[in-house]
Amino acid sequence: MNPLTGYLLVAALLFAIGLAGALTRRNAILVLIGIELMLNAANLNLIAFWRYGPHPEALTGMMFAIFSIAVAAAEAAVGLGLVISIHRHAHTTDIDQMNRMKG
Amino acid sequence: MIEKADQIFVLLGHWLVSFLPLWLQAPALVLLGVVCIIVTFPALFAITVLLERKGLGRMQNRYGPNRVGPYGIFQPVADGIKSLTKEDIVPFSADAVVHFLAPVFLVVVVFMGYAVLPIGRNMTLVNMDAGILFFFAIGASTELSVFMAGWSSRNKYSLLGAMRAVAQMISYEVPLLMSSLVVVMMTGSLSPNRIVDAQNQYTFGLPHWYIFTPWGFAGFILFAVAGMAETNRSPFDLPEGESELVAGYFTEYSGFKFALFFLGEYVGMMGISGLGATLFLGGYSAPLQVLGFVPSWLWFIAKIMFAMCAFIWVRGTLPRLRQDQLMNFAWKFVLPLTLLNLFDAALWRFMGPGLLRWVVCSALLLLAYTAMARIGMRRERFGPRSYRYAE
Amino acid sequence: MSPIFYILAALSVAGALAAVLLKNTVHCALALTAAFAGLALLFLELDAQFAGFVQILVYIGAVAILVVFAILLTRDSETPKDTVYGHNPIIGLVAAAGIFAVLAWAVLQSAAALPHAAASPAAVPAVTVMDIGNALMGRYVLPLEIVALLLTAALIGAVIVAMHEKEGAR
Amino acid sequence: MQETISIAPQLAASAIARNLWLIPAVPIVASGVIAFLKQPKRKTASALAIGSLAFSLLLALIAFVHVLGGWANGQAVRETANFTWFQSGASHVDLGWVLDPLSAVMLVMVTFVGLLIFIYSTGYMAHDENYTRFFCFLSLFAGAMLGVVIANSLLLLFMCWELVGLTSYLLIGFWYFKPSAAAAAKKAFLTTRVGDVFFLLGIVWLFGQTGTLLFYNSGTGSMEQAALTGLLAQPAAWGFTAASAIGLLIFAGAAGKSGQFPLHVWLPDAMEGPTPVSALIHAATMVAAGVYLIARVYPLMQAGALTGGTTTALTVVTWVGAFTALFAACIAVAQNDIKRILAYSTVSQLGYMMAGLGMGGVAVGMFHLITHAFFKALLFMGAGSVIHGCHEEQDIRHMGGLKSDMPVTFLTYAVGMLALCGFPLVFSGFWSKDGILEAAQHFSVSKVPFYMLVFGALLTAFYMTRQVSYVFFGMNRGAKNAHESPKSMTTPLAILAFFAIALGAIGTPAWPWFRGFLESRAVSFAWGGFNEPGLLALMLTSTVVVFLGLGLGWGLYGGKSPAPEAPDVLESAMPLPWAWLRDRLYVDEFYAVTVIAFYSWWARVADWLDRRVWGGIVSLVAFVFGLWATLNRFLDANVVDGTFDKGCEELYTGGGLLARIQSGRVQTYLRLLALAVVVLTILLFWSGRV
Repeated sequence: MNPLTGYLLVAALLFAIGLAGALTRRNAILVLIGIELMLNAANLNLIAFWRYGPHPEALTGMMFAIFSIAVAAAEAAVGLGLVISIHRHAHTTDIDQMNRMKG
Repeated sequence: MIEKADQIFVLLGHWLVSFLPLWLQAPALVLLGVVCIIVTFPALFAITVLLERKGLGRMQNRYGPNRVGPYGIFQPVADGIKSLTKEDIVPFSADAVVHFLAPVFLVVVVFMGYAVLPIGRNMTLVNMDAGILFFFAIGASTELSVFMAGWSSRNKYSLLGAMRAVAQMISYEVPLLMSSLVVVMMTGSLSPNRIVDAQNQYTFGLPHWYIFTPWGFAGFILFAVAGMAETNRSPFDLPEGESELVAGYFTEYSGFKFALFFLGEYVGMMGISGLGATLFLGGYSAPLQVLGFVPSWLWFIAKIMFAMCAFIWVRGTLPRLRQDQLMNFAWKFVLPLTLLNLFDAALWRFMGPGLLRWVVCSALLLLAYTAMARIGMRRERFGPRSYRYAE
Repeated sequence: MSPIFYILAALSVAGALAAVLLKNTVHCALALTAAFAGLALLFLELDAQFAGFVQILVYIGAVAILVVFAILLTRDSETPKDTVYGHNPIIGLVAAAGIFAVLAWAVLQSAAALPHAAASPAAVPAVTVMDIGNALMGRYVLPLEIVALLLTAALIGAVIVAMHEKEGAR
Repeated sequence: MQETISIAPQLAASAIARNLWLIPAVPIVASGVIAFLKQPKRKTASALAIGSLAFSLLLALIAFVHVLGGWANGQAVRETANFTWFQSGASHVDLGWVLDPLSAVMLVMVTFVGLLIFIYSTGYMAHDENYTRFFCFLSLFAGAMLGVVIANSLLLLFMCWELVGLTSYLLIGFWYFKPSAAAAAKKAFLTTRVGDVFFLLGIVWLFGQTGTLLFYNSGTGSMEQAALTGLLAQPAAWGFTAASAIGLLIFAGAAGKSGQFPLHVWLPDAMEGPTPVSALIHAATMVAAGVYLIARVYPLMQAGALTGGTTTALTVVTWVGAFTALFAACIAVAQNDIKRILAYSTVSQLGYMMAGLGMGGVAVGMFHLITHAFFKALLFMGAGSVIHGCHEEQDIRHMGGLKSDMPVTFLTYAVGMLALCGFPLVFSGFWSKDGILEAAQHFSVSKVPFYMLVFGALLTAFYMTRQVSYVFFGMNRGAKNAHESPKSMTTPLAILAFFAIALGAIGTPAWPWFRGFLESRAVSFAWGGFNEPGLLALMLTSTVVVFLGLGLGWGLYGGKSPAPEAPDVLESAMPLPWAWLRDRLYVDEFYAVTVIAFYSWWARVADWLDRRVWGGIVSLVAFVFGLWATLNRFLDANVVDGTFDKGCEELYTGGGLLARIQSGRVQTYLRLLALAVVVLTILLFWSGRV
């Protein structure tokens, strides 16, 4: 089994764990944590493909990962900002109670 | 001879390692380097502590510790023994795991920082291409340990102190990075060795240290200020503000963990000053060409000790800043100046040799400094005191 | 498959699992940082040095702290009273398992087609920061500018969103 | 003996010709004014009526003198004044009036007799409270009659003809509160209307053929040679030429108005009206209108006749005239109402005129018309004063011995009776009837009409003596205090009596002035006129016939005045035919059985048709539409709305389902997303693989 599949499997596992966290946890912040994990899994995938891909010198994989990290950081910041403001208004971070957008 | 003196440790290392099988030599060498660092820098820590207490005493017109050994020389030993033997109390409600992990994580992280610093000529533990980046990455994770400490002790004061510390460290990390960025931009590389080599030339005996350039000098000042804030020292030592928060985030620590925190703090200080030396003061290069004979690592340690004295000196003189002043100072004064400094360096870079660029760059910086100070830092009128009761 | 890979993989997976399953949110956050560290080391393992350090600097340095801050500010630090999991979590788990099964199956199916590892280890030149800088300034200057814009916007947005309303709750 | 009238070129219309329209206009305007007068304004009403008619008489005399003048210096006067009534596209309809000997004579006769009757009716109607309304109708009638006379266009003639019909209806039904009067008026109006329908058909046909309705229009008139030749060339149905067919149609109209055989039934019933009305309408004017119409249209009727020969139209006229004369005379014998006897005698005399026209030409017919107008008006007014005197008693069996009570009436009535019977030499009736008989003698088609007319003359003398003896001789069987009528009634009687005698002079064979005048030929007095072959013999026979009638009458009824209830002498002699005659030969009943029955049947059929068939169709259509509407509603409600509502419901429930998914819980969304990805990728791979 060549290393790439290994990395891909680990990335998939991480992604699944992150997804499970996002889908099951009640606390908004933990959902964000889940999302961060999923993003990281994606970055791992990127770099794995870059490393074992046909054109490592093209740096695309790594570049992509770096940009993705930057964006993920921004996303995390905004997400947590939102959670905090929701908390200030609704005094809760429990996702189930944040259903003001109910149809 | 001079060469030998300079490279004494390198040769010693190689010699020791040569006994080992070939494939093992490389790791062994690294291991050896780690041991050396772990030994020397705590020793320096002990000296600095003593120096600090004696210096502060002198500054406050009193003798420092002079009971233990002649002129209190063995005071650090006494402290060490005291912290080792003291009972390590862990509050009941504290989160044991995190409580224990915090100091350990701090010390580990801080020491990892040294892997990158070029202590002497080809005496950098890991000659990494993105050394500076590694150092800052590691530096960034110290905040986490501070937070772990503060939170795990389940103590309102420690939590408050941790929050303040983390906030302060985060807000000063950016200026720290930006000021060091100037040097990286000018030398064109992130690796400390390249930076030191870039500063290692001498004209008429004077070294090409970056500190002797307008942007370099400004960068150094800003780096120093950010460094102090980063290590919660001197005017920025709000987290341990004895008067209000007892001991800040390590209130609940006692015994050896407390010592570890103390160690972590001072080693962090030395790391920051080492980096400062590498970036602005030419790392292990001699101040004067003439003094070239002195081994490189000596110069490095001398610069670190000089920085330590500066820390102690600043601690003794400047009063503590209030939290909002601290924040304002960071975001509204230091950060803009560093950005301007970047611009200034660029200007310097493209104006070619000659006096003109000296005048322009320094004028620009001075002007910016006075303008910012005049406008930004004007003392606000004290509004009526407003009380906000906890919800 | 080098042993180091296994160790690091185990570390990051364990960290991730802990981050998801632990009861105390702060512990989750810390577990998360462990997972981030594991991933950073994996990156280094994949010779993506710059990416690894950026990962450490950004995630462990900033995001973890941010998460912890958020936890503290929203007073979630106490262990929650009732179940940690949301509304019937099984579906979530099932969905996640489904996704993992599909991904794994896809990866295993296409294992043969992937470029063989043997050929490439030597080919990877030491990627120096210089190359990355050139790439950033050359080929990826547009994404760089966009990310810069994005970050500023996120910065301002986050501040505004979380800013404490002066004239009371609007 | 008939010569075609030479049509002299019209001179430029003289002044009197141009304002000829004033003659009918003045009485009509007078009637309009009277119509607005209030009922008590009796004096002004009668003054207006009489004044307007006097003015018309004056104008008529001027016109007569003008024509006489023209005739005197040798050229036939025919002046027309035409104008275009309205123009529609290419065709235009012209109206106009004409002044020629025929119309001049009629004008004078109508205005003069009308004036006398107006004066007479002031006395007669004195007690009636609707006096003003009576005079309004009278002057309207006079105006309409004068309009008919002067009309140069068949259309204008027809319009005045209808106006005359209307006024006759109004006058007959004057005492509308009497049901019999109202019924009689309606009957008169309807029967004349039947005739008018044919008349209108004739007009339209004529207009269709000749393109104009003007009689004389400087060469292009319908009665002038150009149009006539066109009409002759046109073949009509059943072998008639267009000319004769149109002539017959017009004759049908005339028959209706003049009470000829099939359409005479309304005339005896018209006696319901006041006596001056009967006198005016049924003696002098209205009935004369029919004869005047035939005279006016004579060139058309006569077109195509070989010299001395006759056309089919004229033969038809002759036969109808002769038969009506005989028929009416027989019925008159068995009547007991004084006015009804006179009515039948009028019908029979009209038959004589038609026969005269048919056989002898315009002059013969017209001369008898003029003389008859005078003595018949005299007889009717005499009867009126008798009725007035006997306090509205009309049945002759309740009268008798009035000779001494009403001497003037008796004398004038006797003169009238003798003129009517045709007492030889002295009275005008003799000469005019003699002319007709002479024409009948020479009638080429057959001798029968001659014998019918002679027998008619016998019967006329007989029933007139019967009537006179019943009324004036014998004992007085009715009310005792019969009184003589006032001056205003007796003077017109005297005047008319004088004319009944005097008029004979202008028509004698010795001095045929009237024929000359009409045909604008020079006339000179010559006894030679009498030695025409067979003329003297004819005069002898007619005198014998008259004396025979008188003798028989006096023999059976003279001075006997039987009791009112007693059966008539003739009735006891021949009861069955007497009963037939008394019941007017069941003509009315016959009509009732046939025409009216047919009409009522036809009405019922039409009603049934309308109600069942049309109604049925309409209700069917309604039903179909109703069905369609309900179907529509059903479709609309169930299909369209149904589907729409069902669709909405589905959407709603679907929406509900989907809404439940939007539970606001972020994680549900994520889970769905994940599941979708899983499913999608499986599908992708599965499809990819396959």
